[in-house]
This record gives sequence, structure tokens and C-alpha cells, in this order.
Amino acid sequence: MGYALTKQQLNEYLKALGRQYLLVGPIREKAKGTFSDTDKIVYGVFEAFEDLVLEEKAFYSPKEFLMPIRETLFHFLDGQIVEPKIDTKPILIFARPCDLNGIRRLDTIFLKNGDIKDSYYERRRNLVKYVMIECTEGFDTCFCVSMGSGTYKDYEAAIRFDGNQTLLDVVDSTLVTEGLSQVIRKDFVPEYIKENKVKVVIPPIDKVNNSIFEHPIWKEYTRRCIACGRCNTSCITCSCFTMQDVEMSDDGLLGERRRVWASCHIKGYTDMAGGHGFRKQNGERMRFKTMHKINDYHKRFGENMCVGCGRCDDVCPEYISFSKCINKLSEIIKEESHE
Amino acid sequence: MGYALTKQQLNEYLKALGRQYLLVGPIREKAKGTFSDTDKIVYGVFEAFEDLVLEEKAFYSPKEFLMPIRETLFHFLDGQIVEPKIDTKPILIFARPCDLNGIRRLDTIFLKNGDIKDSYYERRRNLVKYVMIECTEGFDTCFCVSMGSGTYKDYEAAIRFDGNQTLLDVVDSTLVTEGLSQVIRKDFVPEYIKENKVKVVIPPIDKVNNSIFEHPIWKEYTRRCIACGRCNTSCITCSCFTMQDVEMSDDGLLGERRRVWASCHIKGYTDMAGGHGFRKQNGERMRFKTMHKINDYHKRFGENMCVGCGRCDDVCPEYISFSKCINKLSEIIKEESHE
Amino acid sequence: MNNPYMPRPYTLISTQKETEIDTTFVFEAKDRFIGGQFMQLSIPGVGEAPISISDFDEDSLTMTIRKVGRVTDRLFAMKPGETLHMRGPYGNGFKQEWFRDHDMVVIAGGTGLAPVKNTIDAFVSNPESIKSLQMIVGFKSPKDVLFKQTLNQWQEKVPMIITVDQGDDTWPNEVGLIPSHIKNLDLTNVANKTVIVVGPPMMMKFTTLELLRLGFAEENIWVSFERKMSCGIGKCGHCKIDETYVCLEGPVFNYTKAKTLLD
Amino acid sequence: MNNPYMPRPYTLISTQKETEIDTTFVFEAKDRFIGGQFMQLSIPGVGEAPISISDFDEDSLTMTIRKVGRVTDRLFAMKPGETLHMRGPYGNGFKQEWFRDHDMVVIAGGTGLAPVKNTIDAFVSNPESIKSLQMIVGFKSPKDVLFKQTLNQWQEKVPMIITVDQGDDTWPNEVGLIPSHIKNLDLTNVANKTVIVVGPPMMMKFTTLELLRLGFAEENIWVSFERKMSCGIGKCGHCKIDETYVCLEGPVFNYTKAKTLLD
Amino acid sequence: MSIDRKIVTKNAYRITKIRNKTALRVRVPGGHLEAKYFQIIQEVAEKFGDGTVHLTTRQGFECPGIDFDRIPEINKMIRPLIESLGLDVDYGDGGYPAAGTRNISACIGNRVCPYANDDTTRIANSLEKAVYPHDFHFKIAVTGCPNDCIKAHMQDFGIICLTEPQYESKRCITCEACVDNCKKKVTGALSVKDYNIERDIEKCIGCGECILKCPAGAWTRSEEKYYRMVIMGRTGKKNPRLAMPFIKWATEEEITQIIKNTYGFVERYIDTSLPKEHIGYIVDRMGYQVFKMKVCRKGGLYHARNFFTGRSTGCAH
Amino acid sequence: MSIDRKIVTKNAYRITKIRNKTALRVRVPGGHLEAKYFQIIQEVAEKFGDGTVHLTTRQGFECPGIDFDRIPEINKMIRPLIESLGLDVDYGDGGYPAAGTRNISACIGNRVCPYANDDTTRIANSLEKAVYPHDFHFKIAVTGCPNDCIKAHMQDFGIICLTEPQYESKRCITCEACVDNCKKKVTGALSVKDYNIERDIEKCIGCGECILKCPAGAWTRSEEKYYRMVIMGRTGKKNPRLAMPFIKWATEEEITQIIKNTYGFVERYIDTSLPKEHIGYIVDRMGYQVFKMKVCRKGGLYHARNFFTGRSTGCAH
Repeated sequence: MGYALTKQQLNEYLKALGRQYLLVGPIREKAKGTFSDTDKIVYGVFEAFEDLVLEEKAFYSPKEFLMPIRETLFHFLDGQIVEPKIDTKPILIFARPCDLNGIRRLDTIFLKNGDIKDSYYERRRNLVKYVMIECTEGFDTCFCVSMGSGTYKDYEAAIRFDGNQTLLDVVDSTLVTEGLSQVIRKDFVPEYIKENKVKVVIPPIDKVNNSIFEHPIWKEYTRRCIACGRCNTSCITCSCFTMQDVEMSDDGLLGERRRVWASCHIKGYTDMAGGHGFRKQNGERMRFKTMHKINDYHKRFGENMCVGCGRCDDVCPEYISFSKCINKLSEIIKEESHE
Repeated sequence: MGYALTKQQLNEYLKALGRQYLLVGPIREKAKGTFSDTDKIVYGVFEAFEDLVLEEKAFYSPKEFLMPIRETLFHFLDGQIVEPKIDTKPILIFARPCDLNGIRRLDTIFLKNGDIKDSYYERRRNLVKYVMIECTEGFDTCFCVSMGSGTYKDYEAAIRFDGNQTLLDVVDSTLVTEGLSQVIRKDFVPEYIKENKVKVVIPPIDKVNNSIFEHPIWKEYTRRCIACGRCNTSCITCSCFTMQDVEMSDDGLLGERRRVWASCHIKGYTDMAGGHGFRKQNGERMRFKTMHKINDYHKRFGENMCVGCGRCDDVCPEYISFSKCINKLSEIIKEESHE
Repeated sequence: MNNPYMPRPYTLISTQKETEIDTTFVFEAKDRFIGGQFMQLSIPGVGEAPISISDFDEDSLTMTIRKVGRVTDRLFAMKPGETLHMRGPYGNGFKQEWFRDHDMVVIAGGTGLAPVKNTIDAFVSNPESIKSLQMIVGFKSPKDVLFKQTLNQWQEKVPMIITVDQGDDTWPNEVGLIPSHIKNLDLTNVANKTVIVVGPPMMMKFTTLELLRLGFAEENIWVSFERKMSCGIGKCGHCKIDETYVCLEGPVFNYTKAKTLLD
Repeated sequence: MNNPYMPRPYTLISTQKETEIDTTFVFEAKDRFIGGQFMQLSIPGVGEAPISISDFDEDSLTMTIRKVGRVTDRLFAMKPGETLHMRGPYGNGFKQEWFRDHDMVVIAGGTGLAPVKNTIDAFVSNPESIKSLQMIVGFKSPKDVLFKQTLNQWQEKVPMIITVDQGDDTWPNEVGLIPSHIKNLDLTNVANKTVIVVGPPMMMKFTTLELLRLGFAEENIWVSFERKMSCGIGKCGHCKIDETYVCLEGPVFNYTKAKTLLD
Repeated sequence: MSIDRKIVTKNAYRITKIRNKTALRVRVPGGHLEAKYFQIIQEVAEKFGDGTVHLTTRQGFECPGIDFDRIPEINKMIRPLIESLGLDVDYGDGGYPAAGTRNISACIGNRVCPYANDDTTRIANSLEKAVYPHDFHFKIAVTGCPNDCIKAHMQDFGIICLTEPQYESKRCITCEACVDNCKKKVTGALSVKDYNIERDIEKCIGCGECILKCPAGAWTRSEEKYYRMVIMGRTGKKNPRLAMPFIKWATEEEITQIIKNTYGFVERYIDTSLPKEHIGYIVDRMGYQVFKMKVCRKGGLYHARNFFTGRSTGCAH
Repeated sequence: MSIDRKIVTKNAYRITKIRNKTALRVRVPGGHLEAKYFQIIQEVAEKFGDGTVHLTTRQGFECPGIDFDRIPEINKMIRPLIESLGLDVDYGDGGYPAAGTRNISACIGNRVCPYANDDTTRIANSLEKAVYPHDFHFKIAVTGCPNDCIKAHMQDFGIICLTEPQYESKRCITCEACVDNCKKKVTGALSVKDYNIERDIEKCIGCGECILKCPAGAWTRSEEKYYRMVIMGRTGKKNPRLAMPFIKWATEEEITQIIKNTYGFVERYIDTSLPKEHIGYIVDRMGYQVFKMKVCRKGGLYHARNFFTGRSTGCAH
């Protein structure tokens, strides 16, 4: 069902939705940027349209509403093991197609990899619905079109912010508030981006073999990459985590177990008890991530993990471009196939 | 008797003179300037024409050949008081009219002020003869014309360095060397400077009275003058000195008494045993010097002490101009006379 | 919530010190296990650690554990009768049917003997299930030797090379790295022999290279991987190698697969 | 070389301590002096110092000297019979003929009494040479009083105010600065009285001001200047004031001249 | 040649080694200026000077080889530059006041540098407004972070911009990048406890490196900006020394007040018999305690927290 | 946006606070340049940057707000400037090597300053030739006199130009200007004895102030020029410290050799696991004695006179 809302109507609508849902979208955290006197755009809870930041890409993705950076799995109390409760208010995430496609990758890992579902993810996932923010232009580093993730159809609603008018397509009837009955109905079919400035060519899966592991390109990244992990933390599809157990009382009776985001770039990712680890070189880590995003996951699940949101490019302090890396790899594989 | 000498003849003549006389003229001391990588032009012993520096004014005057900066008056040895001997080789000073007129002022002070002649000055004075270097252009700070000291007639010889030719007028027959008989005779009457860039007006002696002592002009010099004494040490006419007694052996039996240049600008000039002194303000010292140079001495001896060589202007680290000071004073006295 | 991360309590029945740093723990357990699978040992407030199952029967679960971190430190302080938590079993394990009627060679290095112990025991107890069995077991030094009694029992029944990298005066067996002993096995019909290789990464690497050199067939070599694991159920990502999750598809791999798993 | 700087030896005959820091030295001397002239005391290797002549006769020279520097330090260490050097006398001195038949007032402060002592003695010894004599002599404090015996002798013969800036219980005479006592002099026919004023610069300044205020004539006032002197013969420049050399034209000046000598 | 040396040098021209030649000195507070004024400097150097320019360590231009009598012309020419730099303190075409208090210098600050915790040029300019014109020999510099590129530790007043890192444990992934970095490059103020990062506030120097290193946004900047002031550092012939800590976690208002108070202190205690007694020597002479009491009492700073104990003991905090 | 950060920053461009914007940094060895090149800086700033320029404390220009992809154009444009500064080390149009060893800075030196004992810019340029291009993190500065306007005491190698004052008693008038000044402004190395000036050579720091103050030319400059080198000073977060004296009365050749030897020392002992270990920390780690032995042995300096004892005792002179 399509609507055309004025700014005022939009805010009234959001207010009404807010009673039902926690509204999450890209917002500005004033002066909370990494560098002094800079802001940080993040996904956070908002109330009104004016809170939303649409002209800049958020530094972090909305994934933390599905998999918090730190999530407590258990509380321990003198032998008892208790699952913590979470806020059960439904969440409405306003996000672009790339991120929504990214969340679908998270679903895959947490719910479809192996026989066992991740119950913590699932219970949050079940609380979330999506309002797709129409995105036809993208940003400088986006390459969603190449990744086939510029479109998304499974939204509960779609929205176009267009000057003074906002167009809304509501699929999920629970999102049709009473107020909407006062709003002009107007059919709205969201458009999708047709071309990014950045284009990548994914090497064909059947052409990729282990010989690429030995290629000097990874050495280059050993030189350049500082293994800070920003590409992982900002990535909408990175889903790795590590367990942390904490004893909160001296007698050890009170404690908790949590999981926190892990990063395949950051030291310790593969270290086992006893100290042995793998992929000590930063270039090996770059390779691992790259292959995961455009090859391994694809082999397992039939689509690429990477959705081309380009955040890894935006946040790399060493200005390493993942899209450039993919294209380089493609070139290498193309050349090797020809040989 | 006039001569025209080639460069070679000149140097041969100088060589011949050098056997008889210590030749003294303006020479360059390489890298011995106050500031690093600068030279200092001073009056010193020279041998050849090339040693002479004519394009720059010497920092110090030639007076130190008549009154050394330090001159030992007596050596003491266990009760004996001994006058030191000096080198009795005659000295031939090559200098411009201003300096030669300045030396005449020294003669006046040392030989004619009071009934008693200064024997130390006299014995050196008697060794010295003068070759007047013709000076028709002067330097930027010269004001000899205003002081009437741009001309000098009592020279033993006069010399004009004129490109490849040197013209010589010899008055003193002892300066006619054998070699000169080989040289072309040419009448030479030295010319004198007619106008300086800097002109001063000396306030008429009868118009100067004690009221000038109170004038704020001296306060200005208290602010500006740092009492370093360079104007005195560089002055051709400053003749003040102070006694220094030194015991050279621990038992006090060996010692000397010397006199060293004194400066009416430098602290201690008027301090008596017990500590009382006069003219504590630097402006008062400036006034004292100024009046001495253009008024007091004139009252005593009928001509101004200052010969307008301008060295005090050249050497003042605070860029105080004595010629400007004279002119300011003239203006003040002129105005006061009119009132 | 059907929570796969929820650990269950297990009671410690007995412990057996194997070496200075290795101890065998026996827990009461009624679950069904496969040798080579692993459990997530889980001490509330301390952490979890993936531990290979070294033996089991209907009522018990045995794990030989090295003291190498926070979790095992706590474990080593426990006394029989106390309870700890675990979840699992995870992984594929050594499925007995893979080896039925094979000429078996088991090569185990150090703690690598633990995950394969149950399998060897099965071979030894049921010699009819396989064609033949010979073994190489290696340790760093005599004081690192695990399962001494068991080894003695096996040795009575099976051709077996027991070696240490560095011996001492009392050491009655072989000395030298495991790969150097492979050629001393009975290598008749080598192309049809099946090998299980378990041990530290370097040992596995050089052992398989030697095996291939001596004519073993890739598809007849089985290895077990050890990796960092946080979840054991294919979510946390740590154990992933290429498109393979060790916790799901491993830890036991046929060499034809294992050789493609490059870190 | 006729060397005017050459000092001559003089033998110390006797010393007389006047105060803690002033001592009167008597030297053997046949030269001719005028009271108010000065000698350049000259200690080889130590220095020279201009010292006023306080008294003299055909055979001796007396100087009352304050211990204030290197040269006087040495002098004070000397004993009668020892020799030191001097050159001089220099300066004009108080010429007796200037004062013949005058109504004389002598005002002396502190060590200023020394240069004028010989002149006062002449007045006192030859009262006929002048019309009248009265005196003010001032010191800082009782312990600074010079020539105590002489003062007593003079006091018997001449109207005399002896004052100290600051008295004590034992002080029998006046208290207060010299200028404050001038008005207590016999000031009849003041315009024709002649005054000799000798003392420290400030004392001379305020004394002359007071004298003028009370009606003394400028041309009847005589002062003696003290200045730094290195040569004593008009070369070294130190004592020059305007066009005047104190060593040559002074140190004694009529006030009509002295008032123009501004430092 | 007659010039009033003191007036000339106070008016941004210096005495040079070469007799009768001066050099124009243009101080650039905070070191940042619009490029268009480069033209003026170039023109001065080429038309009146020897065609060269020296970039001074206090961030000024120096054009040597200038005749003294061209000063009025040059003053007219540099007027737009002087005005744009905010240096024009009622001098009109008479140049601008210099010497005395030296150019307030600053590193490039957070206009450009990722490490800087504040806009150092802005602070330099605002301090300039607070203290100029002043004859006292003061050196002030502002540096954007404790790395101290401007060498604040060699100034009378070195101002080091700080942020107080805010830790949000729920965003922390315990990667320890902050801890490792702090140990390696800073003061080791961070440690891990129970997978959380603990910040030793005594050791923390407020550099903000932890914020820069954090991949997950667990560390962010404090809303307030803070400043550490180090004092009485100096080069010089007599006894060069590193500046000593004076106040930490101060506000901009506080540091400005301290500097202003110090001018009052100098006014009262300077030894005018010396040519230009440097503040450092005055403090040495009067004693640190006296100085501290005097500059902190005014403006109510005396009881402020965060003062360092200073060089002598027993100092009230 | 993809750039090779390490290559870019090594090539005089920096990472700035603003994503995708860089800043050109042009170091000016010794701080002195021809004014005509100001045009180039201005043009870069206005055409490619944000129209502003920062004057750095190490005497460089920094033009912020530049897009990374304009680097090649800018490199072409600045080529004449780079060449004139002698920075062109086989880079052609590729810019010039920067970072690593920092710009060798210098006070204005004796081209202008009356106090300077040498042409500091010349020395900076000659050291530049001796050490560039080099990746090691070194800071070197040359100051014309011990007044140390360049803050040599905060460098790894601070070079202080000296002269050894020559006293000619027969020209001395005992005005004591030198003595008073040395006591007031310097180290009190001069005293009067029997109307002559005595120079305590232990106290004398070779500043030459006595020469400047002498009205009679009794003090003159030594024919040889000398240098004092202070080492291992630094700012920074970890532990800022004043440089320590290392060698005094050294020749230019000697100081150059010591610096060159130090590069060898670093090459051998640097901890490459750290991002860019700073020479000061390497010396701290290896110990002063090892450092001294290594840098002085080569080139025969080990037994040179005039070494300071250094921070530990028992050091061979």
C-alpha cells in the first residue's frame, strides 16, 4: 500500500510507529567521531525524520541490532546458568538494500550453517522488521550493483525521502498505523540503483584454486594492512565472535559468559590454547577475508557474502580498498586461467 | 714633489718605505668581524698596496698607534719604577684628512691641555708621520665637511690611488726613496671632499647654555643608548684613559701600571673610591660626550673636537646617529634662542 | 529457547595423571559419542575449551587433557565427585565404517593420541573389523608418554613403534621423529593401506608427505585438525578453513579434502 | 723622558687614627703645597688615588684619609718609616689671598674638613689676615668626628658650631644637618661674608642653597669638588665637567663658576 | 643611518648581521594562513629584500636584506596580511607590534592532523587576542596532542590539547589495540581486566590514541575539551630545561586566565634593571610557590583541582 | 579511494583528518628558500588544496585539503621548488622522499642573525645531502648559537654552532661588558683577574656573546668553527626529555660522521616489529655506552677529545 507523506505526516507516522517499534536508522553522533570535532554516523534509535542522516554513509552497519557487539549468553549464579532476557519491543530498522541483503547473510550463518540454529540471533532476528530506504545513487565507495545486492524485495516497508514528500510502500499491515488513513495514497514502487561509481568483477568460483594463496598480491597487503579489524567491525556481513567468560565476584559464584565480535584481521583470531595459531601475516588475513567474502561463502551458500556496501573502504586507515582488491584478484585469476 | 706611480712602482716604493718605517693603514682582518663570517677593517701594519682597504671605512680609527688601548706606564720591580721602552722605528700612517685632523685633537689634549705634556703620547707622536690618503667622496655616514675637517695640509705626503696609477705628493724629504728617482714626476695637489651626504649644523657656542641639560632629548638617549662605549672606542678623538695597576707576583714586588682607554659612556667612568659617581643615566653620558665633542672642547681650544668621521654612527649597535643628535641639538637651541 | 550454547553438568568420576601436564579425566556420561569428536568443556565464568574425546562407554566419557590455559587450569583443580559443564559432542569423529576391512596404520604424535585412542581401542578390541593394524606413536621425550599402561597392552597385541624425539638412558623404545620411522612399517601393498594421522600441525604435515612418498594413497589417509573454536556449531567462524568449518565437517578429514584446506 | 706620571717616594712619619675608618698620615716632605691641593697617592702595582692635602709645613705633608679602596687599604697597613709614592701636588687649592680681610665662614662636612683644615689653621693662627671667622663643622655621628683635638683648640678661639646628623647621650654639641645650622651663624652684613663650603656633594648642594637663601652672595662662596681622577694633569678626562678640568682649574671653585659645572 | 632600534624591533623588524639592513618578520599566530598572502611575502622579499625568505621555527616569515628606510612602504604593503592574521592592534599603517611576547605558535592541529585533539590555530588566535600587544618576554605554544610536535615543552607556557577518553564496554571487542598502543607509544595507562579495558587516570595523558586505535567505537571523545599546561620550559644559553607540568585537565578558560594572571605577576616582579627579564627567570627568582599562588589566586584558580605538585613539595592542591 | 598509504606518506603527502583528503608537505632544509617559489606553494594551495597553508614547526609548508588523485599533477608542479631545495633524489616527477628522517631544520643562522656562529642553512643542506633519503625516524636540527632558537635540545641530534672566543688582552679596556653579560645571560664563564678577562673553558659554551659585547675588539672569533652536539632529546607522549650533551668543540666533519654512523647503528639494532622505532628508544634499549662506542669507533672518533661523560659513569673519553 503506497502513501505520500508530508514532512509533518512523516514525523507523525514515525511517532506512531515508535510506540510500537524501536525505530533504528542512520543517525549522527555529534563530536563522537574518531577524530576531534568530527561526528560519527551510526545506526541508532531515532524519533523523527530530522534525526536521520541520509547524505552520509554510516561508519558502522546496522548489524549490531541483530548481533550486539557484546552479547551476554549466560549469567552464572552459584551453579545456576541463566539466559538473560532481552527487550522484546519489536525493532524497525531503516536501512538500504545492501544492508538488508547483508542481514540476510547473517541469517544464513546463524540460522543455516550447520544443523543448529543460533538461538540468540534468532530471538533478536524475530523482533526485527525492515523499512527499506530507497537508494538509487549510492556513495563513492559502494559497489552493490556488482554484488547484486542493490535490490531487496523482502522488506516490510520501503521509503523514499524526496524533498518535502516522503513516499512509502507498506507491505506489513502492522506498519499501517491509524494515522496513515489520513495520508494521501499514492502507489510507490521503490527504484534501485543501476550503476555504482565503483564496479567489481568477481572471479568465477570455478576458476579460483589454491594457487592464488601463493600470489605476491597478499604480500603487498602484509606490507599495507595493519590488522586493525575496522573492515570487519564495519562490515554488515562479518559475523564472527568469540566467547568471554567473566567471574564477577571474588568467590567465582557470580559470572557471565558473553560473546563479542571477533575479527579475522585481528591478532589472536586463530590462536588456540597452548599458543599455536595460523595466518600470522596480515596479508594472509586479507586473503582469508577476501576469499570468505567472494568465494568460500559462495561455495557454501550459492551467493557472495560481500554485499558491496563499501564500508571497509571507508574505514580503512591505510586506505586499502576491498573493491580494488577484488578486481586485482579477478585480473590475476583471469591471467592465470589464460596461461 | 709629485710622482705618478704604476702599481708595481707603488709596491716597490712601499717596500722601500717599509724598511725605514712601519707602514700603517686600513687593512682587512679576515673573519675577525664581530659577527661570524664577517671581516673587520682596522688600522694595521701593511706591506703592499693590495693590503689596503679603501672601499670600506675602518671600524676603529688609527689612534691606537699613538695611544695604544693598553699602554704600560711603569714596570715595578722591588721598589724600582721603570719606564718601558718602545719600538723606536718610525711609523708612517696612511689616513684620510678626518683622521689626521682627529690626531691633531689628540695632540691638543695630550700636549696642550694644562701645563704638563703627556710624555708617553709625545714619544709616540714624535715617531709618526702621515701620508694623507686623498678622500673626495667619503662614506655614507661621514660629515667631515660640516666639521671643517675634510682638508689637511700638514701631511708629510699625500697619495691618490687612481685605478692603475697612484699619484704621490711628497713633502717630507725622508720619504723620497731612491726608487722614486725612477718614477715619472707629476705634479699632484690632492683634492678634498666638497660635500658629504650627511651635513650637520653645529649649534653656535654662545647660544649653548645649561638649559640644554634639562632637555628631554637626553631622556630619549637614556632609553636608546646601552652605554656600550663603541662610539668612544671607535672615535679618532676620544682620548680618555684610566689607570690599572697590577701586581704580577704574589709577593707584590713585580708589577706594572698601565693606562687603558676609558669611555665616558661606560659604567664607572666617574665613580670615585667610596662609590659615588655622576651621570648614572645613559642620556647624561650622551649629553656629556656630545657637548665635549662640539662645545666644551671648542670653548677651550677654539675648534670642535669632533672631526665628523662618522664611526660612532657606523658602530652603534642601537643605530644611534651622532650627526642626527648634533642636528637635533642645533634645532633645539635655535628654537630656544628664538623664544 | 532451544539454546545450543547451554552447557550441561557432568560429574567427574576419576582422574589419572599421565604426565607432568597431561591428565586423563573420566566423567559420568550417558550420551552417545564417536571417537575423534570433541566436547566444549565449559566452566562458568572461566570459559570454554574444545577437548577431544579420548574414550567413552555407555556410562562414561574420558578426555585426556593438557593444562594449557584458564579453563584447563580450573579443571585440573577439580576432584572426583565435583561437577563441571560441557556441551557437545561436536564434529564427525572417526567413523568405524570408514575403516572396516582395511589394512590400518595409526600414527599419533603426542596429545594427538587422545582423539584416536578410542578408535585404536576399537581396532584392538575388535581385530576382526579390520584386516590389520600397525601403529607409530611418538612423543617428545620419555616423560611426555601418555597412556603408558594402554600402550603396553596394545604393544602386546599389535606391531607398534613407540618413539620419542629425544630419548634417555632408561628409554627402552625407539628414538627419532615419527616420519623417520614410517619406512620401518610393514609397507607391503602400501597403496591399499589406510592411515590415520593425528598430531601437531608440523608432525601431520611431514608425516603425510612421507606417507605419500612411500606410496600411500591420498584417499587412504585420514587426519584430524585442531583449530580454535568458540561455538562448535558453525557460527563463530574461528575454525573455518576456506569454505569448510572444521567443527561441522571435521575435525576428521580425508586427506583428499584436508590437502585443500590451506590456512 | 720628562715623565709627569713618575711618582716620587715619601716616607711615612706618623699616623693618627681619627675614626674607625679615617686616619691622618704625616709624611716627610719638602715640597711646597697650598691647602686644598691634592696628591696622587701611588702604590706600585696597587694603584693611584687623589688625596687632599689636609696640612703641611716645610718638612711634612699631612693627609687625612678614609679607607675606601685598594690603595687606601694598602696605605692603612703601612707603618711609620715605610715609604710610599706620590706625585703632585695638583690643583689650585685655597689661595690665602682670596680671603684676606674677609668676614670668613667655613662650613665643612665630614671628610670635607680635611682639604680645608690647613686653611682654617692659617685663619686661626693668623687671625689678623681676615676680618672674622666662624665655622660650622658637621659629621654623621659622634664616632665620625675628625680632628677632635684640633676642633677643641679651634673652638676655644673661634665661634664654631659642631654638629652631628645623629647624636648620642654623650654628645655635648649640636645635632642636625649642617644647612639647618647656618641660620644660627652671625649673619650680620651677610652679603659681604665669604664662605668656604667643603663636603659631600649633597651637603654642598643644600648648604649653598641655604646660604644663597640667607643672603650670601654667589661670588663670596667657595667650594671644593671631588671627582674621579686618573692623571691629575688634564689628560685622562675623568674629572672634566663641561669645558672645565677639575684637576687643572679646581678642585676649588668660586660658586659663580661652580654653579655652571653641571654633571 | 639612524633608527630607533627599540621601536624598529618592536615593530617586527630586526637588527641583522648586515649593517643598515633589516629583516621583516611576520608572525603567523597558530601558523596557519591563507595562501593568497604568499604573494605579499614574495613581493616584499623580491622588491625590498634579498629575494629569500626564512621560515622561522616559531612559524613566521622572515625577509632579510631590507633597507630600514623602506619600512613604511613595506608596512603599507603587508597591511592586508597583518589584518587577516588579526595582528593589527591600532597600528594602522605602522606595521604591527612584535617582539616581547613571541608568536603564539601551534602545530597544524585538528584542522588537518588526525591526532590533534583541538583546533590549535584557533586557540593560538584566541590567546593572541588575550595577551597582545605585550612587551614581556613570553613564549607560548599550543600543540594538538601530547606528541608535542610544536615543542610545547620548550615554552614558558606549553598548552597540550587533551581529550578524556570515554569507554563504553558494551562496544569493546577486547582486541587490545588500545592497550598495546598505549603501552608501546604512550604511558601504558590501559590494561585489560576481565576483558574490559581499565584506564589508569593518573597515567592517562589524554592523548586520545585509544580512540584512534579502537575499531569498534568503544572509545570516544569527551564532550569537554581539556588542556594540560606545562610551564617554564626554555632553550637558551643559561640553563635550558624541559617545561614542568602545571595543570592538567584544565579548561580553555582556565589556561587563558593563568596566562593573563602571569602577565600581572611579571608586571609586579620583573627586574627592570635587566634588558628584558624572561618570565622563567622571574619565576626562578621568586620561587615556584609564589608564582603559583599569584597566578592561581586571581580568577579563583588557586583551589582548582588537577594542579601538579610542582618542583617543591608541600604545595596545596 | 585506494591509495598506498605508506608510499603516499613517504612521498611528502600525509593522511589527514578528512577522509580522502591529503596535504602536501614541502620540507625546506634549513628553512631558507627563494621567495619566487612562494608562487608555487600558493598555486598548489589554491588550485588543489583548501587555499590555506600551514607553516610547520620543522620549517615546511603544508597545504591541506588535497585530493589524493591530484598528487601526480602537484608533483609535476612543485618540481622546480623541489629541485631548488636540493631534495630531488632520483624521484623525477614522483615528488620527493619525505617522512622517515625529518626535515633538517635550522634557525635563520648567520645569514641574518648577529648571534649566529655559522650559516645554519648551509649546514642543514650539507647534512641533508649526507643522510637523505632515509626511512629511519631521526630528527636533526642546527642552531646558530647556544640560545637554541631552533630547539635543538628537543631533537635526536641537535647541533649548536660555536666559536671559541679569542682574547687579546692588549685590546681589552676592562669594561667588563663581556663578564657582566656572560654572568647575566650565559654561564658566567668569564671573570676579571688583574684587569684581564679569564675564560673558564669548562663553563664556556662558545656562544660568542663576549665577542658581540666587546667594544674594543679584544674578543674575536676562532678561525675554526666548532659545534656542540646534544643527542636524544625528544618530545612525544612517552617521556619527553631534553637532549643530553654528547660532544663539544667538534668539527663539522665529526658531527656529520657521528650522524652517518648512527644510521648504521640503527640499521643494525632497530626493532622492526615496531612500526617505526625512533632512534631515541633504540639508544635507550641498547644503552648509551653501546651507542657511543658504535657511532664513535667508525671514523676514528672514539678517542676524540671533548666527549661528555654521558648518562652513565665510567665512559672512556
